[in-house]
Amino acid sequence: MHSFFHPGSPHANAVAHLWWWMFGVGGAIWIGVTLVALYAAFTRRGSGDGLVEPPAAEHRRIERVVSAATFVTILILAGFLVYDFSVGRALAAHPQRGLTIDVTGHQWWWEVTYENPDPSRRLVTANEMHVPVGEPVQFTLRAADVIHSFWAPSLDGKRDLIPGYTSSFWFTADTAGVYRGQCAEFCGLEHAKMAFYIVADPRPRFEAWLKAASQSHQAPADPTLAYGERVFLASGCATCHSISGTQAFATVGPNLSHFASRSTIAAGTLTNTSVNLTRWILNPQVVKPGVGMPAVPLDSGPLTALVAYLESLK
Amino acid sequence: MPSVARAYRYVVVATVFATAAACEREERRLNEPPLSTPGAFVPQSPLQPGPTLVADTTEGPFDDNAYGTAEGQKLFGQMNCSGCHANGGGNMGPALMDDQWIYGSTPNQIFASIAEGRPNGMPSWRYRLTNQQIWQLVAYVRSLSGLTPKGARPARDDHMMIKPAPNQTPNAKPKNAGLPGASQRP
Amino acid sequence: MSAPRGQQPATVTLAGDDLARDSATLEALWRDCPGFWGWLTAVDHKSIGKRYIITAFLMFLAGGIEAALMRAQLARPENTLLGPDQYNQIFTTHGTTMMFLFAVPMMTAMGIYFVPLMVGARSIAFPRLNAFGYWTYLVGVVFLYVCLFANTGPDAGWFAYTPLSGPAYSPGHRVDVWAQLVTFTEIAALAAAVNVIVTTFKMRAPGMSLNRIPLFVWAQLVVAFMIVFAMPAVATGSTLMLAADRAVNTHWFNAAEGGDALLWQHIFWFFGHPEVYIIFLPALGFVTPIVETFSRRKVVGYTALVLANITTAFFAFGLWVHHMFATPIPELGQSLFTAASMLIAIPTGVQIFCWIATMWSGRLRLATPLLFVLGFIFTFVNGGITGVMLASVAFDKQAHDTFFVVAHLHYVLVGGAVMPLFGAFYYWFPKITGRLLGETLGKWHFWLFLIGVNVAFFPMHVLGLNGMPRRVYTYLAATGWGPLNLVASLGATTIALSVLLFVINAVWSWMGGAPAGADPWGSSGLEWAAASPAPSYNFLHIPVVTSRHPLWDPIAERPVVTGLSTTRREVLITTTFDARPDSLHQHPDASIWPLYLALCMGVTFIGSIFTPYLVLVGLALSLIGIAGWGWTGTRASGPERVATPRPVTEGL
Amino acid sequence: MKALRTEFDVSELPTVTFGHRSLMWWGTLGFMVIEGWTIALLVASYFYLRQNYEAWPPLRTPYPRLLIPTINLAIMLVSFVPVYRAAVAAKRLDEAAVKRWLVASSVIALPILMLRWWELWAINTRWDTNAYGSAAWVIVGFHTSLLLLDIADTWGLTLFYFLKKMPLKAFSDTADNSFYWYFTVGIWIPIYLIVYVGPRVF
Repeated sequence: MHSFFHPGSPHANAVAHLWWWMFGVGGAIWIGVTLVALYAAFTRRGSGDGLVEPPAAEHRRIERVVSAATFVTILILAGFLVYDFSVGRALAAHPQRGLTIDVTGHQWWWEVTYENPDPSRRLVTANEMHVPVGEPVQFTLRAADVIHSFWAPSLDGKRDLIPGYTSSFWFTADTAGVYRGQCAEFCGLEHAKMAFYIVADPRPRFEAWLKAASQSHQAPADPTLAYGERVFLASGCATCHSISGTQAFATVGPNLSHFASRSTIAAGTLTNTSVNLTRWILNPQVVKPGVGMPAVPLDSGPLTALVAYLESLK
Repeated sequence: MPSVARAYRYVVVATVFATAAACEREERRLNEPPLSTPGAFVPQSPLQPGPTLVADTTEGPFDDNAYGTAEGQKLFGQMNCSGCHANGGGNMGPALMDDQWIYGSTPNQIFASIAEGRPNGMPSWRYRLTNQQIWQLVAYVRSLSGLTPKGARPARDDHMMIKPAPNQTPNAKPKNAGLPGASQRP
Repeated sequence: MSAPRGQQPATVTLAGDDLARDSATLEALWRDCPGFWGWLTAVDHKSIGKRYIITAFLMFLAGGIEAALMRAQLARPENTLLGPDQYNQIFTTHGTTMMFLFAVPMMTAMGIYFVPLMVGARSIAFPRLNAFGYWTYLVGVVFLYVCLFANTGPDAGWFAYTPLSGPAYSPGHRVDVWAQLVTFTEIAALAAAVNVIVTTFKMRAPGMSLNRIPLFVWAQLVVAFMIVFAMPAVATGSTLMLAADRAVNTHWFNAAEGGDALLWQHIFWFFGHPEVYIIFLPALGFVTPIVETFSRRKVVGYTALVLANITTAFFAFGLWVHHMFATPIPELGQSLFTAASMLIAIPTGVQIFCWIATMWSGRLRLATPLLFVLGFIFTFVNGGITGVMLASVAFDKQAHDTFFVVAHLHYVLVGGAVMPLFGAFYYWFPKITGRLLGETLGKWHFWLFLIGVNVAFFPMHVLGLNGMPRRVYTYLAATGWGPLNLVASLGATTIALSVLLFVINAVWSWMGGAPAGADPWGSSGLEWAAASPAPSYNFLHIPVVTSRHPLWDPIAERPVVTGLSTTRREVLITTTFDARPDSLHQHPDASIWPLYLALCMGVTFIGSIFTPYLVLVGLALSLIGIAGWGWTGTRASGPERVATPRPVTEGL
Repeated sequence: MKALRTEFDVSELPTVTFGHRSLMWWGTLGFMVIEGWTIALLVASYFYLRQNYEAWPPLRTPYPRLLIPTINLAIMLVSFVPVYRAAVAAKRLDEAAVKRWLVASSVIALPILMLRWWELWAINTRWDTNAYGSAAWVIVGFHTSLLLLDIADTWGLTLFYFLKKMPLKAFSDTADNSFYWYFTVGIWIPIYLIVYVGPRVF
């Protein structure tokens, strides 16, 4: 779901209501003004060069009509203003601090961190975040390079991520589901391909995901997977990516622990299938020109093993 | 009037040149076949004595490309080159901003230093970075000491300033200390 | 001295041949030199204005072509017509062209051409400054487009947000090109603004007191003041801050060294929002005379319209933060800007109501100019209403930086500025060329344009609310944005077609359209008292104004000013408020220095991108220019009379 | 066409006017407003950046030096005298006096211009050290460009007076030149206080 018209949270709902009101009233005004103008245009036609000098009385009447119209405009605007302020206050109220998720915008992907008092259980992932349904979730937003903007239309308005600033906002997802979001502030070459997903689950399922996601991997027993892991560590992947429980702990690119549990590759650009992954590794620049990831020219043997390994990281 | 016509012709010619230069400098080479390693760099036999000697070339593929050099600048930070080279100032590793070059200052020699690694701690990046990335690093490293065209050098970096921006450093003539260039080899 | 009040002044009986002789003398005195050299040295505000209008219109076509390319790219999901690199250059150039190279210059150009005619002056206040402004603008135009074709087109957006536009994330000279281009257009706009202000204040025809100034001129005057206070902001931001950050490593926007990325947004939008009204108010100035002329009736609520202009200008400077609602700034501040953003709808509403009332109580002739005014009302009101929606912080956080905003701003600017502009073209084309534009083609142009605009931009509202962000070079099929984008692209094609019709119409009519007399529409403004096309000296005799609608005055003999020199370019200076004749001023002859100085500016600013030495060279060269300018300026041909301390016409 | 009636015969109106009655005065005023507004925006940005620091000037950044700027400020204030006298003489149409005082103004402009170089370095922090340095340099630098323009104007005018027979209306130009000088020096006083004295205060 990725639309202002399908609100999935009280915030989005309130804003949608506000807008529908403005849409109704505004639309009426638009049609009204147009009709009046058209009526004047098609009934008051005539030829002849003489000037029209309406008598003083009629002129005063016309001026009264204009002032009345102005007055009505002011009333309507005042109405909008009051309604908007009330909505604004409702949205500004901060709840008791719930779950907090740190989001950092990179060119062109989202780094997601679930803080935990126990550092070993601190969870780092990318481009896909899970939240519990019906609970306020707080987001802390930072930017690593340029300005990005965090926006999931079905859940809430957008917030800019600005270098040197830390901004935060919160919402409560009241319907379970997968919500799509996308960077809304122009951030360079691949601004168009910088999406993310917010998965809203009932508490138990969320807990289960959190538990699974904060576990670090054991060395795979299966020889193919083991080979794949060696390829990952040897052929440069580990220079930028990290996988918990292995020697790879670089932070240049997205964290790939539990990569297989994500639904997309490259910030929502490709669905996460082994075919797409192969394509992506061989030449990312075709899929997402300008992305930081270089082409990794591997032979079919190591490549399949690597893909198998990555797809095994549930 | 003929004089005006001639003036126009000069303008056109100048524009063409500007265009050519600018294209070289401004290109974003996003999706091109991976660049090769310099011919002389690929070891001919396992029995090669001493450090690899590399044929001199005057220019690396990204030397006059602003975008490539900037990518090199990013890699320099991401690969933590500063850990030893301290933003080019030199610390555990040699300084990169001065005109002293232990293993030579030509693109191929720097490529070799990065790709193969060097004694006393410089690791080999051959299997960590693609040739394209190494060439971008070469361009950046050369820009630090003013060996690349000024127009393509990166300006201020959005971090604490430990060094002057490359586009502020004067064009330099390297003293190729240590390793002799291929030209002087017997 | 001027005739004292009360005593009945003499009627000058001018035989035809006297008139012919006088006009010949004046023509010889005021016209630009002939030939190529004459073209380079022209200072006549009409030649300059005409060039400005034509150049700006060519820029409109260029920007349109870029728009067409973008629509072609977005017509279907994951299209590969343009790569991200090309797309970013093109959308940046589109925005920059339309805002800096089409809209503002076009509006100021209309002022440069018509304000002197409408206030009944022989010329504009500072003819050489005026020419200098045009040449500077032309240098900017050429510069941007040469760079675009050299693959050095700016690619950080027409808003160039830091740090993306900063040295660390925009390597090369692309953004430098943008920063310097802005400087050029901003110098040109300021030159035009000062000219319009002084012309309106000091060169109005006798009797044209403040409460008799035509609404077109009021709009231009208000906008000139807005330019004076808005343009320095963008100059400061782009030249003194962004360019400095990129060239000499200052830290205005570098958070790591105490700089601030938001500072740019404040500075830019403090210019950027008034910019919208700088484009839009002159268009409202076009509407009033068209409505008056084609409903055969004086406009309802002259005073209200003037006050609306002025209040709009004031509010316009209090809105900029509503472009920054998504940034971390205090809630309270935001609500204040919400209120201001909604308030500004009131004066605009008043103006719309006044025009409708005028038409309602008039006798309408549905000629093309009036059609465009009706199209303007239909399209612009929509844009105004979405504007009020966007003033709401809560909703803006949803719509900001989406295609909803794209739709809104095009409804406002195309509907609110381009539609009246086309109307103005049809209305004033005779005054510029002496020939009428074709009516039939005009009607086709109008209907196609109206349909095209709405088909192209209305779907974008829905796209934005369905989550499509701005400035994306492509989108995935899964998003379901495909169909509406296709519709929008079809609409864009229709617009292109209609504009093509207009170009054909204009060229064809200029060649051999029906000749128009001095006053083809039976209008009320002073400009129609001059012949069409207006002669280089504008008026044989400076008219004396006795009402707001001089040409509609039911008077037997038209009062005029006599005694202006026929041997030197002499203009009449009047008092600022009630426009009494005060003194005479000798205007400069044709001069090459404006062009020379503009080229020096080019060397200085373009050179600054590459090396500081070129800046020094440019400055040195411009010193010569300033000297030459001053030398030719301090000259008096004919007798000089020094003013006594008290104004001569105090007795009046 | 309609018959014409002479309402005004303006052939005897003056051609040389001073102050708000002359076009050039209005033009000068216009550019003063533009330049003054630009400086106002720069100063606003200076204080906006100041919020990003606890200390001002920032840590390990020295105070600006006061000696040279103060001396130069004094000279600038003194320069009001010849410039003002030139304007007065111009309004009295006294060409000899105008020449005298224009020369005086041109001469006193020289040390101002030369001291400005050291004045820039008296900021005591390079423009590329931090945002504070950038702001200070750009403000003083922009004012320097105004100063250059004005001095060039004065020198040019003086030169013309000795090179050719100047028309009466050149007196009006002289008055406007002084008018612009008041602005250039006047606007420097707040800049001096903010950039050089300010850091010691806030």
